[in-house]
Amino acid sequence: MPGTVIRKTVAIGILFIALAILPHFLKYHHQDFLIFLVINVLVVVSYRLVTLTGEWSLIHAVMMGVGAYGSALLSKQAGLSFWISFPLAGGIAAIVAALLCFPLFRMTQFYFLIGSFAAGEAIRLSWIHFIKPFGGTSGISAIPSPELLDIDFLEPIPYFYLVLIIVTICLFLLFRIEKSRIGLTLHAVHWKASLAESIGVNTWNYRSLAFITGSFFVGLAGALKVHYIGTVTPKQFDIGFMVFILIWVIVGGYRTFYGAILGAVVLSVLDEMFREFNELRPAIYGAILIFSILYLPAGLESLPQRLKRVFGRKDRQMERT
Amino acid sequence: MATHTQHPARRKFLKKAAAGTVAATTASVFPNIVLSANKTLTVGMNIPMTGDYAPWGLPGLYGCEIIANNINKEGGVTIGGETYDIKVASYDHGYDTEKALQGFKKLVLEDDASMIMMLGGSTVAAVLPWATRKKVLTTTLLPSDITPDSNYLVATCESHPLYNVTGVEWLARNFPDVKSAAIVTNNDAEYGLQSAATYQAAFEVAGIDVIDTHLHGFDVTDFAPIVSSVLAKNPDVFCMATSFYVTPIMEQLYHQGYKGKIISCTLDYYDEIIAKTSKEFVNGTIFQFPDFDDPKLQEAGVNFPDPAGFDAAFRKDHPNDWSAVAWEYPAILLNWLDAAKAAGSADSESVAATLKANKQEFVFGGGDWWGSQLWGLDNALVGRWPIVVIEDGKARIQEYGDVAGWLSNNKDVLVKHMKDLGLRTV
Amino acid sequence: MAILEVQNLTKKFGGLTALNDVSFKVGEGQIHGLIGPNGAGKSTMFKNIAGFYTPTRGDILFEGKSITGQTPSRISMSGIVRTFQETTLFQEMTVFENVLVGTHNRSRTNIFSAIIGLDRLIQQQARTSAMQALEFMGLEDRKHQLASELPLGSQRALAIAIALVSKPKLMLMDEPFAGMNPEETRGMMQLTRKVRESGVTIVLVEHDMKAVMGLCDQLTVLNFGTLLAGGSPEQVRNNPDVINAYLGGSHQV
Amino acid sequence: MKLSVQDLDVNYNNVAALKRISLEVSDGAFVTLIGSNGAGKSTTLRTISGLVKPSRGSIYLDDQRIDMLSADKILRLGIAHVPEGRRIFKDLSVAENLYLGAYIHQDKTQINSDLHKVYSRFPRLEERKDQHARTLSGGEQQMLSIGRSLMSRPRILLLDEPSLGLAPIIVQEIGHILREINQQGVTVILVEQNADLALQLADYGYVLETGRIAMQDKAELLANNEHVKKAYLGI
Amino acid sequence: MKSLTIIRNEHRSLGAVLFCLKHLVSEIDQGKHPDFRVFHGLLMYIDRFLDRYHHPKESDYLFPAILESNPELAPVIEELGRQHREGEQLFIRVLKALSAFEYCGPSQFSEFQQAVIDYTAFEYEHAHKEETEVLPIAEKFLSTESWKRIDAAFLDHQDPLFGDQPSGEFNKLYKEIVSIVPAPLGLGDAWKS
Amino acid sequence: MELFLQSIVNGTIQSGFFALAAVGLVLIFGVMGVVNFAHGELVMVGAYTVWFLHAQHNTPFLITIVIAISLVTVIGMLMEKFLFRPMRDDPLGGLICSIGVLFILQVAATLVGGDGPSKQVPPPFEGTMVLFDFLRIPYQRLFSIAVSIAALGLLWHFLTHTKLGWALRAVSQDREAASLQGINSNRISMIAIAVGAAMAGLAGALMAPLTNINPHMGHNVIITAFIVTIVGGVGSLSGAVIASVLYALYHTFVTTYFNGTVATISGLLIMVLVLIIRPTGIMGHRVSE
Repeated sequence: MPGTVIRKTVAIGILFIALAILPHFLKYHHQDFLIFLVINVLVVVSYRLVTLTGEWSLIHAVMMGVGAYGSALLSKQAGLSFWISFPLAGGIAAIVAALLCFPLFRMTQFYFLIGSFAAGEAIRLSWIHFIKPFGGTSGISAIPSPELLDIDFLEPIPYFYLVLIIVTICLFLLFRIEKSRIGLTLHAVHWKASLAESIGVNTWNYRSLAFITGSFFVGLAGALKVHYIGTVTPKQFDIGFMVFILIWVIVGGYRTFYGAILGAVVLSVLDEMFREFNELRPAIYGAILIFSILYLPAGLESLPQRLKRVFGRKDRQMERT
Repeated sequence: MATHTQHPARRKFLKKAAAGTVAATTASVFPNIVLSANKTLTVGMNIPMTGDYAPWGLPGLYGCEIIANNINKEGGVTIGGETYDIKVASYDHGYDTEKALQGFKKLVLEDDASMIMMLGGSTVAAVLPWATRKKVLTTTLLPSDITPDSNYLVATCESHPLYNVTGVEWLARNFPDVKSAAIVTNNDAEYGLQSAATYQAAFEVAGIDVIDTHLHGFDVTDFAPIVSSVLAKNPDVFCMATSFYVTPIMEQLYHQGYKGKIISCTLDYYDEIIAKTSKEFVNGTIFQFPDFDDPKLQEAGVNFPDPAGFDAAFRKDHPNDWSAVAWEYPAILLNWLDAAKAAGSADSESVAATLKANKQEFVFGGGDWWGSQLWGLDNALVGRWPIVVIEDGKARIQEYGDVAGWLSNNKDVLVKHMKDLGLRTV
Repeated sequence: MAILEVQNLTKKFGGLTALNDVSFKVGEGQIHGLIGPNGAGKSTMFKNIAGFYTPTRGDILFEGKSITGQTPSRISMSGIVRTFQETTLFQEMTVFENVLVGTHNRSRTNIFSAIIGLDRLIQQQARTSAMQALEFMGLEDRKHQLASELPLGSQRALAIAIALVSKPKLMLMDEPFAGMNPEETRGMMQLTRKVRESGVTIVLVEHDMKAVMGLCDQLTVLNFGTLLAGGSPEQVRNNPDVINAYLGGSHQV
Repeated sequence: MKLSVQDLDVNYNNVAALKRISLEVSDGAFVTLIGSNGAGKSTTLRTISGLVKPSRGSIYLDDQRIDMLSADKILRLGIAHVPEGRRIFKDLSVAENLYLGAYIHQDKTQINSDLHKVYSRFPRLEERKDQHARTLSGGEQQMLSIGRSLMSRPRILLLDEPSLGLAPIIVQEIGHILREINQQGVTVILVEQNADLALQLADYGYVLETGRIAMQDKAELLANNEHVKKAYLGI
Repeated sequence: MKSLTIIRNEHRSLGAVLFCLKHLVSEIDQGKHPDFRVFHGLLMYIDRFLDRYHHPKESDYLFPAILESNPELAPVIEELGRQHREGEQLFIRVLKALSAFEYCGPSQFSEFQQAVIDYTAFEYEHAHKEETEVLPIAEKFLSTESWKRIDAAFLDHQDPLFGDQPSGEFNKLYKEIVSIVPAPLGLGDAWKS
Repeated sequence: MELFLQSIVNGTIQSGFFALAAVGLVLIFGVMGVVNFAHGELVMVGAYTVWFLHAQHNTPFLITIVIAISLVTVIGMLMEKFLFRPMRDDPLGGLICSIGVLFILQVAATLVGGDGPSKQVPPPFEGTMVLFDFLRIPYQRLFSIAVSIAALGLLWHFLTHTKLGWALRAVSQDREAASLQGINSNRISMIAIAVGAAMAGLAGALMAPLTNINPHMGHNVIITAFIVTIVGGVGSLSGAVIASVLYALYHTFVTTYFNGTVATISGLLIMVLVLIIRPTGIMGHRVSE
C-alpha cells in the first residue's frame, strides 16, 4: 500500500516538474496556449464535480463567465487588487449558482440539461443587453494583471507559474473533495438516488453542493483567464465553449478524475496541431469526437486498459472463472 | 445573377482550400520571392478567417496579398536604403480573444512581423496590453478601440462609424423634405451601438428627428416583425447602422412596401439585394462604400494605386468575396509603407512617431489625427469620405464628404449620443 | 408501545385509489409483516412511510410524532430506513464504500472540513462503524469487492448493512427474500432476526409465506388497497376475510 | 406448433437469472409457470419472446431454432407476448392500439374481422375505441393488452401476470377469457404469482424457484401438492 | 377429480362477487353515489348461481358420494346442508334491505350494509368449511368409481343442469356483471363521490 | 391595429418554420431518445442546397426543394445507421455524436459556399399580396406558410392514419412493447429520422430565400427548437406545434412592441418557468411511476 502511495507521489512530482519546465521549451504563442490549457483543465475538473451526481449541466461556461465578469468588475470598478478579486470571483460564481439551484434542481436529466442551458443563455444575453456595467458585446477590457513584487504577469512564463500553482491547489482541493465522504456521497446520489435518499442523503442538497462548489472553482478559472487576456466578453463563454467542455469531459472519460484532464489536454493539443488545416479543422475535430465515442465509449481514460486487454493480460479472466 | 453562374462554387472550393493552406503556412510564397535577392519585410494579419467573422477578415488578406504581390513584382519597397519584399503573415483567431493573443505573439515573435493589422473589438483589447508593452504597432478598423493607454494602436483607414455623418449631411442637403428617421442596428457595442450613436448625432445636426432606434440581437432569423414595428412609425428615412443584416432588412422593406429614403452604413453585395428585390427599389439608397471601379476614385486626391486594376484583380481571384475590408486592410498596409519609407525604418516606434508627426494622406484624401475628444487619444486618421448612391443598379460616388470638418463642429453632439447609449467616452 | 402508527392513510394517483383508509400499528422491537397480493398497495404503503410519496389523506406517526409528507432524507434522519425490492446498491462502488455512504446520517461532515481534514475523527468513527456493520452482516471479507460482484445473498446482506449502519430505529424491508433459494432464505431470516435482536424494529413486505409466517410477530394484510386483516400469523391464517380474499380469486396472501 | 426450451441460462449483469430451464409445450396446451417474485418467471417469457437473449441453451418452435431471432420476428412466427404491467400505448387510441397488434398483417378485411372479434370479446373496448388508452381503467387496459396481442393471430400466447393489481371479479373474468382463447386452439403460457388462479386454469404447471425449475406436473396435481400449497397457495 | 376443481373454481367466482358486493357497500359508506342496477345484477347472479348451479352440484352429487364412503361425516354434511338453507334466509334479508335502501333512501343504508356484511361473512365461513373439512376428505377417500360418476355428471354436456347451456349462460351473466360493476372493481364507469 | 394584424401575419409565418424544425427534433428524441444537436445544421444543409442549386445553378426552385429534402433525409438516415443506432443505450454518446456531425456539416457548408458573407437566394416567387390596403404578405412567404402547413398536415395524417405512423408513436412510447407487436424498432427509428430530417430539410429550403444563409445559421434554429420542444412537452408533437405557434407569436409581438433581445431572454425565462411549474410541458404527460 505505501509503495503505491510513494509511487503516485513521485509520479505526480515528476509530472509537476515536467510541467514547470515545459514552457521554456515551447514557442512563444504555445506558452499562451499552455496557460489556457491549464486553466481549461481546472474548468473540466470542476465540471466533472458537477456531473458527479449524474446531472449534465450546460451552464458551466456561463458560471466561468460569472467569475470572470465578477473579478473584472471588482478590479476595474472597485479597484480591488487581483489577490482579493480573484477569490471573490469564485464566491460570486458560487452565490449565483446557489440562487440558480432553486429553479434548476427541480429538474433532472434532459430537462436539467435544457433548463441549465436556458438559464445560462439568459445570463449571457443579459451581459450583452445591460451595457452598464457589463459593456455589451465588447465586454470589459483593460483588466489589470496581478501585481506581486516586481513580477511581470503580462509575460506568459510568470503567469503560467501563477496559473500552475493556483490550478494545482484547486485540483488538489477538488481531489480531496472527491475522495472524501462527500465525494463518495455525490457518487452515491448519481448511481442510486433513491437508495441514497433512503439512508438520509438529501439529494437536492448534494446536487446543489456539487453545483455550487463546481461553480466556485470554475469562477476562479474564469478570473484567471481574463486577468491574463485583459478582456472579458460574452462570446468567451457561449454555448460553443460549453460544448467543448462537454466534449472534453465525455471524450476523456468522466468516470475518473484524470479522464477529464486527459480529454481537455489531448483534444486541445490535437486541435492546435490541426491548425494548418484551417477551415477543415472543426470537421477533423468532429470526426475525432464521433470516432472516440463509437470506439472508446468509456473515454480516453479507458485506453490503457484496452491496450492491456489487447496485449493479452488474461489474469482478470482467470479470476472470473 | 450572371456573375454568380460564371463562377461555379466548386472551383472556388478547390481554390479556397488551397488558399487556406497557403495562408496557414504563413508564407505567401510567390515565385518572384524565390528569385529575388531582397530582404523580407513581414506584416502580420491577426484576423478572423473562419467562423462568423470570417467575412471581415479573409477578403482583407486576399487584398493585401494582391498589393504585396504587385509591390514585389515591381521590385519591392525601399526603406532606409534597403529594398524589401513584402510578406503577409496571417493568423486565424476566429474572433476569439485567447487565440487573438496567441496569434499576436506568434506573428510578432516567431514571424517577425513589423506591424499587425487587426479587425478590432475585444480581440484588439485582448492584445493591447502586451502590444503596448512590446511597442508593436497595431492597426484596427474600429477607432473606438483607441485608448489613451496605448500609443501603438492606430486606426488609419476605416473610421467606422464616423464617416456616417457625411451621408446624412448629403441626404439632408439634397432632400430637405426629410423630417424623421428610424435607425435599426444590432446591439453589439463595437459596431452597432457606435454606429447608431453616430447616426443619431448626424441626424440631430441635420435637423432630422430620430423617432425610433431599434436594437436587435444576432439571433434574428426574420426581420419582418422589426421592420413592421419600425415602419408603423412612418419614418421618412430608414437607416441601417451596421452591415450584418442589410440584405434581409432591405428585403423586408421592399415587401412591406416602404417608399421612403434608405440610408445605410454599407450596402455590401448590393447586386444580391437587387436580385431579391428590384433595381427600382434599391436605386437611390445612400451608403458609404464605393466599388473600386468607380470613376470618381480615379480623380486626384485619392491615395490608392490603380483602384480599378485592384478591383479587377480581386474580383478575378475572389469573385464572391468583395467587401469593404477587401480594400481597407490594403489601404492600411499602403499607408504604413508610406510612413515607414518616410521614417526610413520599419521599426514600430519610428513608424508610429512618423505617422503621428506628419499630416497623413488619407486613402480618400485629406487626413487629420482625431479621437482625443471621444477616446482620449488622437490616433484615428480622419479624412474625406465618399457618399455613395445606387444609380441604375450600380454604386456611384456622389461626392466626398468632410468627416474632420463635421467632427470639429459637432463633437459635443456625438459625445452626448455615445454617452446615452452607454459607450465609452473620455 | 407502537413505534409506528399509520392512521387512515389514503393515497390516490389521479383517479386510482392505491390505498384506501388503511390504519395499523407496529410495536417496538417486533418484526411486522405487511402482506397481500401484488398490487394490493404494500409498496405504495412503504413509499408513503419512507417519504417517497406524500399521502393524499391520513397520518403517519413515528414515535408519536407525525412524519407525514416529509422528505425521504428527513424521515431517514429521524430513524426510519428502507431497503429496496430489487437489490438496490451502489453497484459501481466497493462493499466498504457502500456502507460508508450509509454512515451519512450519523457522522455528517461539511465541505470545508473535508478539504482541510478537520473531520478526521468523524471520518475515523464512520469507518469504524462501517466496518462493524460489515462484520455484523458477515461481509468483512468482501469489503474491497465491487458490490456488483457479490452473489445475491451477500448483496441483500449488504443492502441491510447499508441501512443498519445509519443506526435506524425502524427498518422497512421490501421483499428481502425475493429470488432466494431456501438456503439463502434461511440465512436471510437468521440475519433479520439478528437485526431485530440488535434493537431495530422491522417492517417487511414479503410473498414467501413460509418466511413470513415463521419470522413475523404481527401481520397486516392489505388487499386491493384496503386493510383486510391484522394480527398474529395464526390469527391471520384463520381470518375469514383473508380466506375470502383467497377464495375471491385474488392472489394468495 | 410445439415449443421447446432446452437448458436455458440467462444472466443479468453477472447475476444468473435463469439456470438450465427446460420446458416442453405442445400444441393447444395451457401451461403455467408459477413462483415467487424474482424466481425467473418473467425472464423465461421474455427470453421466449426474444426480448432477452440467453447466454446458453436453445429454444425451438417445431424444428426452427428461434432463440437468436429478434422479438418482431418471433411474433411473426406466431408467438405473442402480453407483457407484465400491460404496456399499452397510452397516447394512442384504443383502436390504434388494436391495429398495431395486427402490425405484421397486411390483409385489411381479415384485420377488420379480427378487430370485430376482439370487440365482441371485449365490448367495453369497442365503446371506448376512440379514447386515448391512458383513460382506460386498469382492467380495461389489461383487456386491451390481451386484445392487442390477439390481433396478431398468435398460435402461442405468452401472458405475464395478467391478474396484477386487478380486482377479483376481473381476474376471474380474465381467467374465463384465457380459457376461451385456449379452447379455440391457442396455446397459452401463463406466468402468475397468483398460483391459485394459474393452477385452476392450466393443464400443466412448472414451479420456478431461484431461476430453476423446482417442480413440474399436471396442474391439478400441483394444486394438491403439499409443498406448492404451503409455498404458493397460502394454505 | 375434475369436479373438485370445478367446485373450487365456483367458490372463487362466488367469492369474487361477494368481495365486490362488500366493497361496493363500503364505498357507499364512504360517500359514493350508488347505482342500484349494479346491486340488482350482483344479487341476481348470486341467487341464480347458488340456487340453480352450485348448490345442486354439492347437495345432489358430491355430498351423497361422501356420505357413502365416509358415513362418519354425516353431521358435517348435514350442517353444510343446513347452512345452504340458512344462507338463503340471509340472502333474502339482503334483498329486502336493498329494496328498503333503494326506495326509502339513505336512512335504510345501515341495515343494508349490516345485511351484506352478515351474509358475506356467512358465505365465506361456509365455503371455508367445505374447503377445509369436506373437500380434502373427498379427495382422499372417494373411490375412483365415485369420482368418475361425479365427473361424468358435472361434465355431461347434455345435462340440462350443468351442461354447456347453463355454463354459457352463467358466463354471459358474469360478463355482464363485470361490465356494469364500477371501475376499478369491474369495467363499468366509476361511481361518483 | 394595422401593426397588430401585420404582427399576427408575421408571427404565423415564423411559426411554420419553428414547427417544421421542432417537429423533427421531437420525433427523433421521442423515438430514439437522442437529443440531436445537429438538427439546426440539417436545416442549414437544406438552405444551402437551395442556394447552391437554385441561386448558383438555376435549378427550378420546386425541384431544388425536393432535392434538399432528399439530401437532408439521406444525411439523417446515415446518422441513424452509423451513429445513433450503435449509441442506442447511451443518450449522452448520441448527443456527442450529433455535435460531431454538427461540426462536419458546418465545414462541408463552408467548403461549398466559402467563408465569405451570408448567402442570399433571390425569391422565386416575386410580388406581394396586399390585403385591405395595409396587410402585406409577400407571395414567397405565402408559399412557405402554405407548404409548411401542408407538410405538417401530411405529417399529422401520417402519424394518426397510417400503420407506420401508429408504429412510430408506439415506439416512442414503449420501445419494448412495440417490438412485441412485431414492430422493428430499428426500421421505425430510420423512418422517424427520415421524416424528422425531411421536415428540417424542408424548413431550410423554405427559409432559404427569406434569410441569411451561412454555415452557422443552425445555431439559432436549434435554440428556438429547444425552447419550443420544452414548452410543448418533450415527445409531444402536437405540443411542439402549439408551442411553435405560441412562441412565434410571443416572440414576434415582444420584438415588435419592445425589443428582440428582451423577447429572447424572456422566452428563455419562460421556458425555465415552464420546466419548473410543469416539467412535462403544456402537452406532455408525466411518465407514470
